[in-house]
Amino acid sequence: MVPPQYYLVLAAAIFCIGVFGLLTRRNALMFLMSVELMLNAANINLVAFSQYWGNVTGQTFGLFTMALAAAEVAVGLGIILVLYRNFGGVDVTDATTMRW
Amino acid sequence: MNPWIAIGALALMGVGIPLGMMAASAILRPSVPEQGKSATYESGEIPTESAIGIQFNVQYYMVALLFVVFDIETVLVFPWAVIYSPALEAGVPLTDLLLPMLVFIGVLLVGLVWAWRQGAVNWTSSPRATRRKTERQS
Amino acid sequence: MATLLWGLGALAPALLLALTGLLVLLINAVYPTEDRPTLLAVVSTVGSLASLVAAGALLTGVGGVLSGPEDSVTLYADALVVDGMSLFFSAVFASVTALVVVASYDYLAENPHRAEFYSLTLFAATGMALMASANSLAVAFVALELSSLPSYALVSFLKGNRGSVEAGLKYFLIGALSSAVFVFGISLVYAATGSLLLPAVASGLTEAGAGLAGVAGIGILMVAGGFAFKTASVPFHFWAPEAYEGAPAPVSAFLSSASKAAGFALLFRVFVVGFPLPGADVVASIDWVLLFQILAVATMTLGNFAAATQENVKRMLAYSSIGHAGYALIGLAAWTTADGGAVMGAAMAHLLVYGFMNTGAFLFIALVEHWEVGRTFEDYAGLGARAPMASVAMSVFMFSLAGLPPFGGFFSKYFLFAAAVGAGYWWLAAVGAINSALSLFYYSRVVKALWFDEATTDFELGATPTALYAAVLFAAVATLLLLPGFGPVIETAQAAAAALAP
Amino acid sequence: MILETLIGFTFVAALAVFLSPDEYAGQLAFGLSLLPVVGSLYMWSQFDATGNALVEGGSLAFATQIDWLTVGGYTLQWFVGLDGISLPLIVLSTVLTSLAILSAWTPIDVRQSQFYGLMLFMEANLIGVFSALDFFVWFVFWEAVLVPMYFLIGVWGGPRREYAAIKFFVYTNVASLIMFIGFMALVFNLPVDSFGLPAIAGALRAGELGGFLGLAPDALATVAFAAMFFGFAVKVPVVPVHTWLPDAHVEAPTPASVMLAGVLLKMGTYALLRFNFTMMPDVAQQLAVPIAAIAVLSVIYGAMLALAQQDLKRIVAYSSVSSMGYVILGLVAYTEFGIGGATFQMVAHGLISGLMFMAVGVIYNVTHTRMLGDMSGMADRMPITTGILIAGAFGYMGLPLMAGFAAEFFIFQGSFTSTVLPAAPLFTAAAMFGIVIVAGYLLWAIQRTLFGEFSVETDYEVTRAQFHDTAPLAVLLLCTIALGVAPEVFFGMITDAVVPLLGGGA
Amino acid sequence: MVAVVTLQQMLPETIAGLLPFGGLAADIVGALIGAFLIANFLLINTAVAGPWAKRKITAAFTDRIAVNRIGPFGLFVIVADAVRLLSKELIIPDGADRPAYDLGPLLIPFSALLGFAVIPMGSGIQLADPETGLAFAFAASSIASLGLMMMGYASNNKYSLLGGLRAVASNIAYEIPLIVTALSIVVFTGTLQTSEIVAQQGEAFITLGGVTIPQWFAFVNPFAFVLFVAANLAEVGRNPFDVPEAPTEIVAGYQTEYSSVYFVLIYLGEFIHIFLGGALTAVLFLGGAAGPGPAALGIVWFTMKIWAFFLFTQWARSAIPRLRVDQFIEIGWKGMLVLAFANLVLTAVLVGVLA
Repeated sequence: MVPPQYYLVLAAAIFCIGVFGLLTRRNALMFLMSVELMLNAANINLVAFSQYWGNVTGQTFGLFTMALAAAEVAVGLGIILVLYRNFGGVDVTDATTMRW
Repeated sequence: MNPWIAIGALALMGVGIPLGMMAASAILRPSVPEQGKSATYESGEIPTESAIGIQFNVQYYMVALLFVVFDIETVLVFPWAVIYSPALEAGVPLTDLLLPMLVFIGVLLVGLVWAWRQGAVNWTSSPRATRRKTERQS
Repeated sequence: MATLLWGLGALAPALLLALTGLLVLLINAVYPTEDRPTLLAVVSTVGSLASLVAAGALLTGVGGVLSGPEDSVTLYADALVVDGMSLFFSAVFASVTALVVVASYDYLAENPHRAEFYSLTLFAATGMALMASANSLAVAFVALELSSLPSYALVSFLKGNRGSVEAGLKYFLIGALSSAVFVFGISLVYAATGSLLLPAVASGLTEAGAGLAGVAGIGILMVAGGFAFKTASVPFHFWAPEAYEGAPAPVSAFLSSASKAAGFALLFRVFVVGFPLPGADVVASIDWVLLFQILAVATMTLGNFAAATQENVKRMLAYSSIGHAGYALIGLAAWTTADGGAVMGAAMAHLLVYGFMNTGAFLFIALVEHWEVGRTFEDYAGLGARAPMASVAMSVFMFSLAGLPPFGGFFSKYFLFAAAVGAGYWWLAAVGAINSALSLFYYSRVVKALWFDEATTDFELGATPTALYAAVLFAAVATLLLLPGFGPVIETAQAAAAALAP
Repeated sequence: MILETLIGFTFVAALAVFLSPDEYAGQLAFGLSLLPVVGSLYMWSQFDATGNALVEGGSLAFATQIDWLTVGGYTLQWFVGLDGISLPLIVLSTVLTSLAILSAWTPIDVRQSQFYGLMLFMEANLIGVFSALDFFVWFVFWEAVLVPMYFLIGVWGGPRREYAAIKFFVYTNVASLIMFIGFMALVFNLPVDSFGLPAIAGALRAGELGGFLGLAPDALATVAFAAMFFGFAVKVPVVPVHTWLPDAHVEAPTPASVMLAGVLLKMGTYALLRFNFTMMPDVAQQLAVPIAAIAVLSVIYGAMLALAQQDLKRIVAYSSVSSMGYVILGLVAYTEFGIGGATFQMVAHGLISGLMFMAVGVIYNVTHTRMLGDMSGMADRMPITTGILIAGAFGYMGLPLMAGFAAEFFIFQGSFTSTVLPAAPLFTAAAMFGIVIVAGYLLWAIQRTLFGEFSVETDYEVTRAQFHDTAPLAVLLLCTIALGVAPEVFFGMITDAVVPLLGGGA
Repeated sequence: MVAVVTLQQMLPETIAGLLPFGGLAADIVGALIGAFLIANFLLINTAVAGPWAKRKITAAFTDRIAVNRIGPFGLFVIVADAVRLLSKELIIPDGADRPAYDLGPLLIPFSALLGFAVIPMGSGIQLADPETGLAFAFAASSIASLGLMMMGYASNNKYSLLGGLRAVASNIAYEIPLIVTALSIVVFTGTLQTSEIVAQQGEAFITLGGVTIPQWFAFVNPFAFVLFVAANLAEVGRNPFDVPEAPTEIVAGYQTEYSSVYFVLIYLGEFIHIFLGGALTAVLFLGGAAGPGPAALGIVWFTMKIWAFFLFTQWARSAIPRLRVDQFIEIGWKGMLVLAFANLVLTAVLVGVLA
């Protein structure tokens, strides 16, 4: 059986990829995808350690995480849609009517 | 043996066979590049601008959102459906098994009814159609 | 069956909110075309008030669910816990929701999507109520999202308004990021302890997940990050000014009061119950008291200094709410296993008072936006002569936020700082006091603009929006009455907080 | 219950006036403000307290004590009551408030309802300040007095009103904060379970103070005393923290400066007496010399500054700084006549300075100037006003048969015979020198403005003041003379309340 | 019951048993051979169905005589067509989004084939029997909609784009009723393991006059059966639900711009998809490979069942007019979805009350 540390490393790597994409991409959709990546990294941990500890808590929570991720995307797409309508683009740095 | 080995093998076939057919056709087929042959089909007219990035009916987006909601909900129903009868046989009281799922589906149905009445699943809302509807009601 | 219904009874505050939200949706489904403002508003208000009553009743032992604020029951395989703390916060959420709903009756005067607004607000409130009674990290995350997702939609509710959309986008981006961090932290904690139930997590940490101690530490840090977003404190605070400024003012009120309080409710419970401080038997944990001391000082100082430099009243309030998050963080920063109840209860009480005064302040902004007067201090000049009652209310809020007698804010701040001193962290109290003194400067700017300055342009206010006015005045009266009536509040809060400590 | 009724009624009256239409606000406010006057006079007639409220053995009048809330082992109470020191000040506040309201009819011509509402709101809080015996009740009222004054100056004040209002607000709030911290440092190290002032005073006088942060009890007591003294000194005010006062007075509308000089300054000295000099007599006696020095400095310096002013209002303002100096000198003397006279001076000066500001205001209403150079010979046109003004000035100078004379006589007698104050005669003599200066500048100012032949640059006919302008002046003058003729009416109960203090010292 | 119950040897194991060597190598080789056999079995079915049977059936419906020149009953037209199509020139339209344009046709047969991995075909022919068989089958079969979308988008043709969008819309609209209906069966079985599901249908349901009717879920819950078949029609995009292609509206939708081998692949994929739909119907409702006679005949019965479903689709294609797209979507969301949920809840309640 694969030792749990490997899963941790894998998850951490995916998470970092997500963070990287999040920091480098200015396209809102890319941002969403990066966030999905981070959430899935969490899912990997949850499922892997659900097997490691021998209880299904992690797997169940993984399901919930997926559901919420999808819901988040649904809301996010809605917001990005109105963003496109108002600013004519999906570049997050376009929207600067207020100063940071 | 681990079933996934076999499944992987079939996946391999699923990729290999089409690739083989492509290869065969690549050997057989001629290639006669010709002006206008590669124009996209628009009923024989000269194609207008590219099709990529044209705007289409927003209803597709609505439907997609609805799908996200209900697909997720299906994911959550799956485990319930699987353990339902085993749990019954294990002697779990029916209410504890059934009521939560009924509540869950009920909430979803409220959402669906709302979306329905808001016209999220009405494909066309052309004035003519609505007028016909009203005439039918009257 | 019995357990199920009994659980429903114990969760009445949350369930009432949820049912009201569904009811609003159904009403809108019955009348999809014409909007029924009064019907919807009345239903939503009644629902949130019912939830408030339910919370109060349970808290005082009616229904036999709880014997008092120090009692607690767990439901549904310990995933949920109903105790004094959760009910206390449920009361806060319910009252803020009621205020916001009443106020938005006028604010949304010609908005066709009234029903969506109300239902989203109520669902968000439901999520908050669940956050307050989450006893498992899974429930915590789900409830947090349930309160966040409607909030994203609410912030960008004015589809045509660029400011609102931009605010919604930024709020959503930071929110999505922080929720990802949060859930990854949870997964790490689960990796180290093998459970998501807070008590089990605590014992798991004490038994040490072998070589996974460091993992647990990182996980706890990430969870703290998620909370930092929800409570708009450093380092995930920078969405707050944008979101509060761009959002419709009632939504800003809702977020900056209820949402923040919900974040703190969960924060308190998770860290006190779930993450024991490193000690003799605890191997895998971090000294989060130190962490929150740093965060508290940074948050309150940053918030106050930034607020002092603002020209836009709404933005000033946004930064000041960051500062108040810093004050509330003292509840954890001065936590001691011996007598953490006093300081944490004081923080809870402060959040309650803050719920009224800050909501009222933002609702006054809503009133001004309704009159389309303007957003900067200059635009507020001369309002005192034109709308005396509302301006008196706003002055009350400002002085109370600054912590001056004779308003509720004075007592809540005083007891918070006094409790910090009592816990031995007198320097935290000192920093807080200095910050409050500084905050008086920018709060009094609003009062000065309202009463002293002459209007630059001769403008006329439109008709008086009754519901909005009523909400503002009610918040002001509550802020005043919370001074003489502070006794039960602080006593309940401290009893509940003390019961929380392991 | 009569105190609660009084305070509650005044709050309600404030709200009613605030909501009333501007036209009738003045009359309504005056009418409503008469009831507190009646109430306070009734309390005076029924007064039966003996001894000092904060010293064991004293009995209270009209006291109520209700538990409010209990936090962290401390019980907060609604605890009010009167003794011989607080009653005269309450009478003073009520009387002065209603007269100030009357005097506001002419000058205040915008947003009247808000103005009078604030005046009544302030009156309610003043009654609270002088009757509260629980620290938090007292502090809430104490701070709540500042808010209406802030608005009164900032909204209805003169050209530089915002500067004056904010300066006043910041000075007094910072002072309150420092005082608050000092007092908390004391309470948290005392074996008390409530914030009741008698309990705290008893514990402090019994020397049960503990150490804090490595400070020895004595050192802590000294620090706290200093902090509280500073906090109250700003309110009094004494040199060198007096600089907010002239600005506030000059910018404030006449009724507001009447209240400010007549009552608000007394809050500072009252608090000094109640907290510093009652609770920590030995510390006070250790620090007697510097305090007395500050007092004399205020007397002389204030008088000097007054001498240098051109603006009548500034003159009166600085003169009140110097008069407050007498009060502190009397307090620090720690003799029956010293403290008693100081308390009596609070009342007397309240009446007289109110009278002066009001008279100046009346003249200003007519001439729209307060500059010495701009007017002369007012006596021709406004005989009554000028007559009263002159009488008031003599009261200031301590002319016999006037309240001022009685007060200053008591103070000097007390401080001269002081045992705790080294070189008491020296300080007394120095302070007496202040009187000469007062006489000097007042006579000079009066001579320049009121006599000589009439000249004011106005484009209209200067006429006599209206009746409702001169009436309050007359009333105040009568009160002053009455107190001067028969000081016992107050001095008896004051000394009765002061004597117990002296036992506790040294 | 949730525990993994392997009723019989899987096909790869059988083959691996025949191999001279053992171990992991044997497993892998056996799996490959088994997969190859099953893939070819499906290819043959499709080859018969696509170029020949389809035409014959349509002709029969329209009272014509279709292909009858080459070979007996014109059976060799299959070969002819294959050669003809493969040797056609491949025309890539201007501005095609290249990798997507090529991947789409690959994905469709891939997804359909993959779905068969868990289908028990009787006589011990089943490639794999994981615990999550049913879920896997649905998952694999819905990869296709991704391919359709890619094709529609990458062709740079407005008809194709519309076709692709419609395809996705139809898939997502009818996938939920499909799965929810399947779940109503899972509520009976309590497992997702296909072999287990089939095995449970072997038991006797009722006996009418000496004839023992097996507990096929088509008999137990005919309502679900009807729903499932209808949703399945939409999933495989046949009349009356062939809105995505709709040759007369949007000239074959997403496949407008595809020719030569790509066209073959798409065609192949669609037919395998039909068979997969049939297979799922059989497994869930028609007792899998069960039938009279010895169990060795299972594969025959299975083939007959999936062909029956194929015939049904063809009959529908010729007999029923196509829906308008708006009717199509609205039926999906307002009709099928609600009915599917009603069915699920009803089933659960009945099972709970009866049990």
